[in-house]
Amino acid sequence: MPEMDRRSLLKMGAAAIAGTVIGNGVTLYTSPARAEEGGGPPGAAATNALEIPSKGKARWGMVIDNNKCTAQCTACTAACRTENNVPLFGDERYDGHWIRKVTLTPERGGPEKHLPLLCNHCDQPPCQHVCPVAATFTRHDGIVMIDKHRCIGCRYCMIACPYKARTFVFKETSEWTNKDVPKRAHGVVEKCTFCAHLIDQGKIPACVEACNKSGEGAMIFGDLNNPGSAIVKYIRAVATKGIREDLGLEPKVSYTGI
Amino acid sequence: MANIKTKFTVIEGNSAGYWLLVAVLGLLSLGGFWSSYMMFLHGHYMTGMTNAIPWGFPIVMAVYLIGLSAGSLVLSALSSVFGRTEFKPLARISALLAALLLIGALMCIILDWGRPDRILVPFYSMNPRSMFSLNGMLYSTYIGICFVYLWAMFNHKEKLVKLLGFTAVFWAVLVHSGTGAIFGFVGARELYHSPLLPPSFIAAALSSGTALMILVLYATFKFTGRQLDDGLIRRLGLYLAVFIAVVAYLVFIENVTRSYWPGNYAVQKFLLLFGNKYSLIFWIGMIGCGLLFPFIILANPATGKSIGWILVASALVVIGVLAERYIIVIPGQVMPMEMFPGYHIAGPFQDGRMIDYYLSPMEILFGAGITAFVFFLYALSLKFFEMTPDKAAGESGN
Amino acid sequence: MKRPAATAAALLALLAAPLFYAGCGNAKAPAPQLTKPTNATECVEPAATMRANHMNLLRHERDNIVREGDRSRKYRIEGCAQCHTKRAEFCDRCHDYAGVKPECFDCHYLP
Amino acid sequence: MGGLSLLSLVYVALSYAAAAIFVGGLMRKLWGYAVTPNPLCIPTTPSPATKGGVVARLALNIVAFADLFKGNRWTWIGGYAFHVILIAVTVRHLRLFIYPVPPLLAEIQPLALLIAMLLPLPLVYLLARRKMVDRYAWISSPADYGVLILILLIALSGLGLKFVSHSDLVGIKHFLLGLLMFSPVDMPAHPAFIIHLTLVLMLAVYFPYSKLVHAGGVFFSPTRMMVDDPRERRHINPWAAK
Repeated sequence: MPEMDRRSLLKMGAAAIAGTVIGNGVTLYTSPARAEEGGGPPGAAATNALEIPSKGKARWGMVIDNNKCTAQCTACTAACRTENNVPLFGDERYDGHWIRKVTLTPERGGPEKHLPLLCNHCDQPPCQHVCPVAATFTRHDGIVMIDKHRCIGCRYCMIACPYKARTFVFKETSEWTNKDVPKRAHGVVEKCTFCAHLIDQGKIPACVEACNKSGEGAMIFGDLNNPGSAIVKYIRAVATKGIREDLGLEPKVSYTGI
Repeated sequence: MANIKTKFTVIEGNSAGYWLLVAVLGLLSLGGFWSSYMMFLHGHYMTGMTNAIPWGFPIVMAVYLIGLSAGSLVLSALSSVFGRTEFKPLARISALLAALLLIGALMCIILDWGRPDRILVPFYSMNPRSMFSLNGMLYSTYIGICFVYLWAMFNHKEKLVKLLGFTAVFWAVLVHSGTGAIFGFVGARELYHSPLLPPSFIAAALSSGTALMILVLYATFKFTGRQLDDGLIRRLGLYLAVFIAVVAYLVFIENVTRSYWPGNYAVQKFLLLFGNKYSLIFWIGMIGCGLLFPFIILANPATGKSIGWILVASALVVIGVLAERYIIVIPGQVMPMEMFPGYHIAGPFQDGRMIDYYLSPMEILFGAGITAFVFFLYALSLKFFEMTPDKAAGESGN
Repeated sequence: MKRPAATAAALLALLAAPLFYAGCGNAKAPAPQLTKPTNATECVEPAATMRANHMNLLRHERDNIVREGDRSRKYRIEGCAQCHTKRAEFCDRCHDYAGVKPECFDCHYLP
Repeated sequence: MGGLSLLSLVYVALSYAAAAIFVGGLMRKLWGYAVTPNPLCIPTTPSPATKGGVVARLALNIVAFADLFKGNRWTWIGGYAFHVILIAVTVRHLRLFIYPVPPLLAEIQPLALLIAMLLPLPLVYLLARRKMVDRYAWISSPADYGVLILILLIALSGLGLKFVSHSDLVGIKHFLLGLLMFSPVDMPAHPAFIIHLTLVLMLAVYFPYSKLVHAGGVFFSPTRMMVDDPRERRHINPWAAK
């Protein structure tokens, strides 16, 4: 199929860009996990296949080792845009962001940190709490999703989300980059789905796949309920922290090194 | 309590001035509908809203109109519930205005949706935990109560009027607490999260509603050449002064609470001192026009008794409360959310920066259009229904 | 009423206008012409059911797909595309005929 | 029409019969109004003194139901809402009778649906008005209720077709176009559609004999149609003038 060719081509392009980055990338800290496992990136242990437990048993989560994440690498964001048709209008006021790279500069001085931000798929999602029409819901596997067939575009969820994880479709978007996945009409709110359509097929999210393949291997995705999964092993070995855990929303995305 | 018979009639409504007013209001409302249709057709990039400021002027207007509505209705109910018969002449006008203003507010909210064509979705898929859907129910029942209340007044069902008047006051308090809760219950944003928002919404509703009622009453009576007792306006002015004081107290407490905690210095500095245009709107619009100047005017014996000055104070309050609504809705979004304490954050999604909100012509037309539509319906209702008393006189006048 | 006969004639003409518009019975009633798929002879349900109910089937199943993540469902818009490869020669024909504008294709890709 | 099923044959015949009765009956009724002599000049005062004024008043009556508005506002609200919603219902149905569908007509369907689906509300209101207000209950005959109930049933069966049991819309349009072009085709044998169509045909047959002819009668009402100028111009009865 021609669209498949285009997709793999895009991914190859992303890989080529990331390849040059790896050469210049400076790893500021040695990750404890890396030391423990003898230098092999823990993310690489994960294959692109997922073990899908029976319904209601899984609780998908993500750990991002931002010691590995470098400034220039955009593998995850590019892969996400391609996979999910996330629109880029060239106007930062309206661009959609399902996953975005940010730079953290410590106010008291020190090295900069780079990390991707995405929907944290909270166990207690305030966006779902405030949605008047129950368009936002939590799937049986813990993924917080928006039913765009039902969203009325009131944008209350964007007000309630403390992570700025949601964007509104301000304009009509252009063509599909991935025709297997729907794009969206203007007037609805959208956000990261953990690539639920891929998970249902037993694949890992596009950003994680891209990070493993052409990025730094900084993202680990897996089942938080499965004690044998790479992500649970990692969390047990390394101190991780969610963003704004003080709000008590119990995010399923956590970071090391912030 | 002496039963004062008030005769309600329709207004003449045949003068060129009346038809000019109706035509101007009608055209403005068409402009409002056009702008909302454009937003629906092309998307919200036509407005000043962005991904960082998802709620713009339409929400400000919705909250503002709800406030005016609740205030008007409470005044209307004063006559039936608390037996203040001197307010009976206002009962119909203010109940009508309350219903129309809430219809306007509901239109502001719904036409501001990204998908107003999905108006039926809330009827079959509803999340009862959402403050928005709870308010939706409160608003629609409130409009219903207003109309039944009007019907009861028209048909002189005194017992029902009393019961409905009581229900209406209770409901207006609920409606306003609910509206405040839309913002106050959001834990993610420092400038929203406050249990004081519901009561301060009620207080601001009463002050702005009373002020609007003074202006509308005066205008209605003046234009139709009817006799309006000065005592009534003065009494309303007195109420207005009391309501302003309550608002001022709540605003004071809220800001002092926030300012006292060192962790909030950055937020409060932004809002009160260095937020440039927002501080300006806060001090001149909200505090100056909404609270300080009108209170000085009303409390000063020299000006507080003068009808002209009371009208000036009312106009100031009506503007000032709009500024207050703006200050509640907008700066809470402009202020960046603190995701990583101790770090400065930079990223492609306008991260870590103050995002300015610019009022677009589209939104101004939208807000003005819906407001005009409310008064368009008001002007027509006065012509067709026996809303307006022959004369409105206070106790002394009878 | 000055000229009742003329008025009656005018009213009659007004009522009969659709008939003239339709060509006075000389033509057959137009019906949409569909290009049938070549890779299959039967749809997932009998054609009559699909004609009347395809939108309900899709709408019902989309909740299962979106909310439960159950992508094995029988009725999926992606499933339609496997046989009906040209939207303009199948879906659009009837939708245009009946003046129906579905929103599906704003987001879902169907060639 | 050899290839038609029995059901379609029956309904094609019924449809043409109903259309003939509807048009013929209405013509006869209006013809009767038209030729009935007006022996006296009886405009109700105040009435417009010029022809233009009469036209303006008639227009206001048709567009806004002005006389009913002046007479009884509560009845006006129900009646006016009903007729405005009827316009939306017409817009919803017009696409089934016109081929090809004009783009604008297709574009406004969702909006028209939102309005059209409110049709039962004013009908229930008008029914309740007749039943619950003593004065109206006194003067209401079974026919008054009957016609409201009939229209309510049509509305409900139509909404049922839209929201509960969907029928083959393309088949319906094909059938209707066939009727219009006198080359009938089979109708979709869908119970909800058969019920809806039957009720509509009943209304069409009953219409010319009901008070619903007020739609045409408004043009023939002497007190409304006459110019208030008996002093300026002598009124001569058409048959007396001969």
